[in-house]
Amino acid sequence: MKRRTILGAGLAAALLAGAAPSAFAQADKPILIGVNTALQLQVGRDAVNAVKMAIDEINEKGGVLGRKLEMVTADEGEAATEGPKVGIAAVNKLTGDNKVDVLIGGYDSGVTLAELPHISRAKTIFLGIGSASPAIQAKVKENYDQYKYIFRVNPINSAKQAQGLLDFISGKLAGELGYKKISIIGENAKWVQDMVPMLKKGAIDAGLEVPMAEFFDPQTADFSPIFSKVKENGSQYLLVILSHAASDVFVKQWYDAKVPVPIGGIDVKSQDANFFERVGGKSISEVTTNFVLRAPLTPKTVPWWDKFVKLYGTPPVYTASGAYDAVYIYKEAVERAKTTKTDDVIKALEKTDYVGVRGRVVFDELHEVKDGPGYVNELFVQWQEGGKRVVVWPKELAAGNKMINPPWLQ
Amino acid sequence: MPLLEIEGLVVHYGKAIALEGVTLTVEPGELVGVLGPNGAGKTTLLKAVSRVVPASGRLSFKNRDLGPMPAHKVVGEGICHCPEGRRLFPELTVLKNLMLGAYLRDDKDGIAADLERVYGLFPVLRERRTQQASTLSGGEQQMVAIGRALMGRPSLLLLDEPSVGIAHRLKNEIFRAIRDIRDSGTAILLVEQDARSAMAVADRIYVLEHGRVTHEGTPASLADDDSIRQAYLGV
Amino acid sequence: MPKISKIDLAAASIVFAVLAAIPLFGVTTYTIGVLTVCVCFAIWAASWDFMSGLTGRENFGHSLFIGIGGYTAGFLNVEFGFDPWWSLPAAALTAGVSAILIGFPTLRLRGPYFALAMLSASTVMQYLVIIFSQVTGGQDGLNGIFPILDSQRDYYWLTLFFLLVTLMVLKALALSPWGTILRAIRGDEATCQAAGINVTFYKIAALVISAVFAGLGGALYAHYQLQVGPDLFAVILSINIIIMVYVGGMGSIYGAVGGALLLNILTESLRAFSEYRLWIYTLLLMLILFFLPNGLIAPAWTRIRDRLARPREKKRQAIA
Amino acid sequence: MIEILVYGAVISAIYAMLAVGFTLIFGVARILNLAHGAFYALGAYTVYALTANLHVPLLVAAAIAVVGVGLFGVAVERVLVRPLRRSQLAVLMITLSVGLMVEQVLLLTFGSEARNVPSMVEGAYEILGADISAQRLLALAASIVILAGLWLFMQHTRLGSAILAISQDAEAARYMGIPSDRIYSIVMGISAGIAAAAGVLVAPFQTVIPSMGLLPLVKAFSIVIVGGLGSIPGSILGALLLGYTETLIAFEVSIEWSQIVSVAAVLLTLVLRPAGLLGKRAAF
Amino acid sequence: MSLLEVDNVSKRFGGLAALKNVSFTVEAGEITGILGPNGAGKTTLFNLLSGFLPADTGRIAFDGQSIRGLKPHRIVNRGLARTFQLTRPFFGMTVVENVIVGCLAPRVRDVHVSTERRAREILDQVGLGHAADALVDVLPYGDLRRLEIARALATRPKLLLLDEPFAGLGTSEIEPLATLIRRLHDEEGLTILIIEHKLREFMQLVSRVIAMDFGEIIMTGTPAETVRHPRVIEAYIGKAEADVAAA
Repeated sequence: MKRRTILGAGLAAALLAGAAPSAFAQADKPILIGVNTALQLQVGRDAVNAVKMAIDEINEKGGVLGRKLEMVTADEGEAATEGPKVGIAAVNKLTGDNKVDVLIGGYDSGVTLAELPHISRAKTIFLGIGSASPAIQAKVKENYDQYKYIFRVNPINSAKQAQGLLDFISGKLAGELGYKKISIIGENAKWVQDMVPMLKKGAIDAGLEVPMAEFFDPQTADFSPIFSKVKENGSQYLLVILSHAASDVFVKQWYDAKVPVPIGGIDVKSQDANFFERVGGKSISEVTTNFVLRAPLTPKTVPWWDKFVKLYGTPPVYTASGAYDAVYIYKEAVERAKTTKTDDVIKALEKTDYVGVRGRVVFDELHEVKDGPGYVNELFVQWQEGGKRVVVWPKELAAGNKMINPPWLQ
Repeated sequence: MPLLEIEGLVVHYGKAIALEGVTLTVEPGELVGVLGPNGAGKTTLLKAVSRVVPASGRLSFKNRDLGPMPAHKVVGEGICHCPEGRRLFPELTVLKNLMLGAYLRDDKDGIAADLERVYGLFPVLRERRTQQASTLSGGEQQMVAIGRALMGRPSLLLLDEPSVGIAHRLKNEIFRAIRDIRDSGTAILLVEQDARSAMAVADRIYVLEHGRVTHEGTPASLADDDSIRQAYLGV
Repeated sequence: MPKISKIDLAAASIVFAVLAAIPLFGVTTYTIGVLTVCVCFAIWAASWDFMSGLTGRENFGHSLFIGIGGYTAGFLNVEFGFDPWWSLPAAALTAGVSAILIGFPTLRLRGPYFALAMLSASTVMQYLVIIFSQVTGGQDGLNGIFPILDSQRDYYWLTLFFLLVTLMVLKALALSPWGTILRAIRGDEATCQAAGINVTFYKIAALVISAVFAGLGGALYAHYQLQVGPDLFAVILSINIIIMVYVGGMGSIYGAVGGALLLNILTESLRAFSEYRLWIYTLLLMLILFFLPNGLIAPAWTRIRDRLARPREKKRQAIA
Repeated sequence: MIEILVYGAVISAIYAMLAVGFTLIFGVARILNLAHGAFYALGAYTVYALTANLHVPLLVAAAIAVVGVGLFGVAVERVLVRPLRRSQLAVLMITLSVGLMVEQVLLLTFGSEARNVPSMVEGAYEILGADISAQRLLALAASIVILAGLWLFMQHTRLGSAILAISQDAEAARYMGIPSDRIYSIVMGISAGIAAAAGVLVAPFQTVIPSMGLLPLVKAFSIVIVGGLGSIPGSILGALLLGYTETLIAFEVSIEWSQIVSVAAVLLTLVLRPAGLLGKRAAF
Repeated sequence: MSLLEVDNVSKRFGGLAALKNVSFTVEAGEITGILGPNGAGKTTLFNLLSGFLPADTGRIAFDGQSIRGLKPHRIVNRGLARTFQLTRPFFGMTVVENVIVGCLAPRVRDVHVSTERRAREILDQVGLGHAADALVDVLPYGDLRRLEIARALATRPKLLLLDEPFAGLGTSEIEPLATLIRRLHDEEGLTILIIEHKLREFMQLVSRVIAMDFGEIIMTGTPAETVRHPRVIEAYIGKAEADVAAA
């Protein structure tokens, strides 16, 4: 009997709460930020830490619309072993159970793609900070009403990265350095499989010879056949694209065998600030794309970087900058919309013009972060002596920095 | 005092009864033959003594109870088993097969002496010592098997069907060696289907039938008896 | 011949009624989603147990059929734009056909050799799917599969319905002469032949039936996830299913379902431990494997059933 | 051509080290040890932890790693495998979960990022026109030494003979008074130690991440199936075969296809010759 | 026409000739025994007849049709069933289920007759009716031997091959089983070919003996003739060598 009364009372209260004007009911409730990411991985931990850092800063200054921000995390699991199952459950939990106001996260493109229909079904805003596949934002174009919730703050999508890469090939490699022959390799991931033929064509159009354009399995443990072939075919540069594969194996084996061909491209692990140290300095002269490093890209960059290192003891990996910016972008949008109502916030987000730690963030019609001069930039950064990172391309940002060769080629 | 005393030994293989209460003794230095048709439980008897199959009943050796001992301890007590079908380690050399018989021993000189003794019994093994066991003829393999068991310097040697599948010439040699082993003071419990050969060498004989001892006595006392014929052919 | 007892039936009905009723109690889509995944795993585990638990041939490549089912759904839907309902029969069919093809060369093998052959077959498929990314979507898989039903709750009921169908069919087969023969094959193949049974036929047929339901489950899963990826062919998926059956208790089919529900719910409920989630899961698993070598669900149920049945037996005896 | 020869040799040598231990414990104790890859990973991580955190000299760290992982192998056999040995599937499952456990512990202790184990020797050599790093040559040489050492141990010690004896006829070994349980533990230790040695040698030029044990396990398994479960010469032959096939395909076709080779080889072997190339029996 | 005709059948295992040009016939209604020491090739012969091993050469005809090269289950469905020397029941199943498997052979499967009822009848026939619902795992060994026969009978054979039906039985269990076998022959008119080592019972059971040694048939005759045949005695008791005997 008693239990039924309590149940009844609870039900009535719930109904009342639901019926009351939402603004009134939510006035003192915190705004919930759900972070869906791979919690066991560094990319995930840094993302969580960066969100926490941003939230603490905002809450210290009084929150958003008088409400505090709060974070809930949910593990996306290990894509390689668990597939997208855990990721889908994670967004369902955050949207269904925690009823978060916004999702920030994503790391593996496959998992993110799989999560999209579930995110859109939950009508929750998603600010992507890790996955690079253009297929994600393409959904917004395909079906705006269904996928308008999806934004990408970070990184620049892989197709645009490929554009940057092409620019690097024709401008730097073929242009400034006068190379005639390059080889291209990439791991067996969808976005790379799409990108490599495009790069090959672009390189040939730029007057280069491309004797080799191959894929390898992300689990490849021995790259020596590739190095051997590259050396044999007389390439002057080896362009590499890898994100899930073992970057450290790649550079270690390259360095140890003193492969007489310099390397560079998109190497996601090599984007980490401590990568040079992790591989014992063997990434010397490797060039990789990057979006943030401890340099005055904007006035916010260096202070943010230093504070992160101070708080968490490690330099931030690429998801951290995106996650940090994403919180502020959302905050600003809410403030402009003066509500957390999804549709209004989306409208506000679309008008975002925010200078973050990586550059100026503006979304295009696909809700994709705009790149290029004046926006977020794809930087070509080279590891030089002592683990120093030097921007070598685009030209206007390289500021005359010299691109070095590996020690055995000098 | 008997060397080996078995009383009321019962063995089951799952549900099959192999031994239904066997009682027998072996005196020191005695060669005891166990005869009986296929499936009578002869091999099981030996396996029960070397504790390779679990058994109930009393099993004592040199007045010590074998019941609670694991198989490898029994070898240490001085019971070495030369199993049915020889069971050599096929890819090891003859010498290694022999040396494995002395696995539990540490007396280098003693081992060397016993190796000489085995070579003395079976001179052909000295020539074959570096050959893989599987390349030997059946008779030679049997010699290795007996020699291997002897390398444990047993006070009781369990011999299971040493004559199966062996050419007549070698069979003679093996039985001569068995007698020599007995003469040098090692007691032997010999299980055989070849009744005549066994009776020619044994001091005493037990006849096993359906897991029970049906007859026992000296070879002479059993030779004229129809009981052997009974046990074997049922007529 | 073992009959399904009234207690078994009653328990099964209660479990299904509870499962079916859960969405009515105001749970979120998250819970429904988790349950949908649970039910898909239950279908896979039950179909694994039918073949492997009954015939004693541990199939370490069950994911082959799941993946084939899932990708069939994906291709029909994404590439050819078929109505999603077609996925279900088509997935069952392709999985069944693939079982015939793979069964002939592999079912001669015993023990770990069969296990490994199936494992390799599924891994080869996984690699091929990744390499031929132009057709298969590679690592990212096929995205944009349509839901069969718009409401997640209705879809959950649909999968639950198919679990019920799966269980009824598999259990009916297991209790029929078929099951007797399959269990006999597990006991001793030679004796089976000596009893005039065409062992090869029954082994292949068992694999086909197992594959049909695995494929169906794969399609249901695909239409829940709205995506398929090469992870559906992964060895780890097969192994997870085996672990579920093992924890449930092999050869009973309902135990497999119980194991699948239990472990899936366990994985989800360990979310609170964030990065320690898998560590705790593995630890629990080790404890179960070590201390309950016969599994958890089926032996536990047998014990409960005996306890429930005992008073009645006593009564019957008293009357007699 | 020369490159294929040299690189193939290095890969084959490492594969052989992994496969020999795996096949040994199976041949002797009929244990299909799915924790084999975990031993490999533990070897690499032990060296990393000792050198990077405690600044132990590299060679000392390597020795500690091999011995320590060997002892861990003994413990796994004693505590977890022995009570379950009657059921093949139970052994499979428990060793699998040991493997998963080790991975999780490494992940929680060291994080997901790849760790750097310094090379034991620096530099590179040109052999017949192929550049090859000194560490790889060291791995090649060391694995030959280890395998030769194992061979000598098996051929010339009493314990080695006992191990061979058990693998050839376990029951006959009992008649010799060979205590099989103790031998199983020892063999598990040896097997784990060799796997750890492979991890230690390979770590400097390959990746050191928590899941690093998976691929070597798959390779060892494949090689052993191709060579014949339980056969040591078979596993060495299998290692050469697989190592060279992979290298050949990587050079002549594309490295993309080289990973599929091992699994496809397993499937073909099982279908065409289930006992493997040098295996004696197909069922047990 | 004989029920079973074996003509010049040989089988080698590697270098070992397990059977050398074996020829014999079995007439309908006979109980024929096969006798020989270990390794004589008796079980190999059974394996060839029942299709578990392929014959290298020769002809095996059953009921006038060649059965050489047929799969075991096909041979069973022609009406030739066997038992195994080591009982191989289906563990984890009940006794009646074990027999049902035999009743499910295509040869006897009949949708109109309950296989279970037939199985129970057969169990009654072999004296196992009381244990029908027990798990085979708890059955005493003697009953397992009966079960082995029951399962073979379930396939309604014309010719039954019994491989050492008394092996592993205690003294008290042999006689009733021998009676059962004789009764099956007398009442059902079953033709039986039997291998056995328990010779006393064996000799009383069979009407004709085929004696084998080293893969060859050394003689055929009545039981009385057999035990007096010098080669049988030599094969069984062994030939004492002069020098050993003299010692």
